Amino acid sequence: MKFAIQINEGPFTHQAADTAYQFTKAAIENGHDIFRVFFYHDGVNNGTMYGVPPVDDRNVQALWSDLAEKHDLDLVVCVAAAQRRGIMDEDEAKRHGKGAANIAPKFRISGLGQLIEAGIQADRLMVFGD
Amino acid sequence: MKFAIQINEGPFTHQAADTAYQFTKAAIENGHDIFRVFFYHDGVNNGTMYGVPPVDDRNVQALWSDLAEKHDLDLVVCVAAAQRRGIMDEDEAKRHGKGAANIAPKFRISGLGQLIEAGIQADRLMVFGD
Amino acid sequence: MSTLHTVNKSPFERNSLDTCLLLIKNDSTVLLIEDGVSGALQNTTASQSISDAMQEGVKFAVLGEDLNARGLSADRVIDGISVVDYAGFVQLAADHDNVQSWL
Amino acid sequence: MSTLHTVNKSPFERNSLDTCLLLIKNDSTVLLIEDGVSGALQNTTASQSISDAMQEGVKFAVLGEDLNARGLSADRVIDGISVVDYAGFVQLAADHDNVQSWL
Amino acid sequence: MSTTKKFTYINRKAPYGSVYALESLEVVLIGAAFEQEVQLVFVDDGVYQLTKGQETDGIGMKNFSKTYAALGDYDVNQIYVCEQSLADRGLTLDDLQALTYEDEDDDWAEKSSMNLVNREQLSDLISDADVLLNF
Amino acid sequence: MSTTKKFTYINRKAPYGSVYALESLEVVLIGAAFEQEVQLVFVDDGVYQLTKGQETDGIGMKNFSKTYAALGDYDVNQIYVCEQSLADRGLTLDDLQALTYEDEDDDWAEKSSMNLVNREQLSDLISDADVLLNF
Repeated sequence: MKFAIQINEGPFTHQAADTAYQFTKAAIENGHDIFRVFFYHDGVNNGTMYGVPPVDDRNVQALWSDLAEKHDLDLVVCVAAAQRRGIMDEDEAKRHGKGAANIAPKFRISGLGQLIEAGIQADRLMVFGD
Repeated sequence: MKFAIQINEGPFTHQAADTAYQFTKAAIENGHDIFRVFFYHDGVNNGTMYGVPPVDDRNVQALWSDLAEKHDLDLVVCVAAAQRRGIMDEDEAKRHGKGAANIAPKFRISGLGQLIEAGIQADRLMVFGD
Repeated sequence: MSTLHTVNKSPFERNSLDTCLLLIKNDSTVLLIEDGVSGALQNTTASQSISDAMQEGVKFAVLGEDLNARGLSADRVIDGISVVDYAGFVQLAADHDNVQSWL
Repeated sequence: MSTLHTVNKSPFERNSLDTCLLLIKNDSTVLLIEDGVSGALQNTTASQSISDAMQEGVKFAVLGEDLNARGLSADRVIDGISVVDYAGFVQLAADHDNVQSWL
Repeated sequence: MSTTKKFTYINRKAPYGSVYALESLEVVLIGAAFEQEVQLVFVDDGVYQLTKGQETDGIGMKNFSKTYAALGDYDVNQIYVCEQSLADRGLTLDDLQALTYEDEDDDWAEKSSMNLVNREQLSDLISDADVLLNF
Repeated sequence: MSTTKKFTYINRKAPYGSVYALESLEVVLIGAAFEQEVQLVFVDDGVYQLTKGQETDGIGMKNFSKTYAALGDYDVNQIYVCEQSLADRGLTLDDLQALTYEDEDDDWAEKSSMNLVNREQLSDLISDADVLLNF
């Protein structure tokens, strides 16, 4: 079965990003496909590579990058939400004259159409948020 | 009267950061002092200089920087919360091998002791969050 | 000592206002802000508990800017609740001895 | 069509579970996750509404990982609520026709 | 499987206190280009999204309430409002914007997009959706 | 004004579902160095913070529940738990960690930090605080 995942909350403050990660991992382990993971609202904050959590805590952002690396997941952060919150790739950073990209490996920035497309293409859309 | 302000939420998703800003501005306009504004939890995301909101919307982060510039406010982001969420000054960025600082002008990174001290020194602590 | 209690959540969605009214002292004030302003309106399922608390001596205020944002005009507000602006919010915080935010 | 309803908020704090149970169809399933797992426990102010919905034919499940995190052992869960793991969560989502998240 | 699905937006939060109302509307507008069936449900505090006379200057936030009136032009004309949620909040349909659309199958006659729904109808809307978007 | 104030932490959220419980504890521990009077109130879902037997391996998050037992060593021994909140949730004090401290004024005798409080006592705790920290 093909799942699409929407994540509305950033790492650490709310459990939503953790639950979404655990669900996605379990879906893959049980033979399902992940069509796309779409990060919306504060969820775009999962896409920063600048996070440095304490060593005895999980690194939510890195967990996503690793999972995507291993299973070739499509991690999309909403462009409008990302701009508001300061998540940038090379192009965006250059275009807005900011210091450097801070988007984490395997994440890409795109529009809300990617969420609609995920809804159309996937068998189930799962929304995780607060 | 001396106010201390604590902000638990980032810009845009919850109104807390906006309300805290409006309260702080009104307090200053009415002759009160702001001992310190302490950004905790997702509140540290108010301290990014990478945010680029649409032109017809407010830029919450820049509003804080501007207010601090004008009235010499002490804007402190909690170091542990900031590290988790990828808010860095020059030192932190260098130390953790990240691309560049992304902390906004007039914000500084410090520890939770700054919140306790604010509670001790201020006449009132105002907490804004979700 | 008297306390300013702020409630920023809708009474229809969260238990913040309920707990606030359960634990409040009669000489204190509740200020409704953000999504909490809907609690200030007449003829809702929350109105009675506010009227009851008023009878006990609790004072109520609501942030006008947040009412306006949600299209809720001041003439729908329960009699006896005062509508304040951000400056009034600051003044309320200064006039009470401490502030409890029911987040 | 049958729907999987997920509730991630405490029934003591939010109205999510109430609204969910008001609008749910009898052949559907409610999965309690995150802070919502407290709704699955016996002898709480929320227990009766879940028992009533069960009588109507609504099925209930609770995420064991979230119960364990909060120190709430499975033997305190209301009879008839099944404890599932993340794989069970995935299976529930696959077994129903759509998913409604009461955020 | 047909590529036309029923997208049902469940709006349960008040506007401005959180960004969800605005962002839900953004998805609806973008989604209109995909020519799916679209239904908007306003329940619980979501009914506040449609109130008339929103004025946001005081809180310094963008007033997006006028955008709802444009939904009809995007062929989004299935708006469902929970009657119980309105009643609990002391509101009636008169307090909400009267959203309309022009019916192309009826000589572009202007018709109401607003539907007051009860508990059972809301149940059906959730049950019949292909994709539920929760805000 | 004395520089010793009464810091009262109002904990109303369950652990792990959000970060507030953990972050409240962090402030309390840091705050201990400032030698203020400290009171911890657990009310509403906050009472879940103190449950015994928390096991977080399954959710992949750090288990911080053992840290509460160290509060006594930091001279944080005024712990107030709302009895109504416990009852509403089908819990009793037996379900919570039995936090203790060693009383230096009583030959380091081990004493309980836990106080079950009713509505009126909670009211007083809020009213008497110099600084209320809300989590």
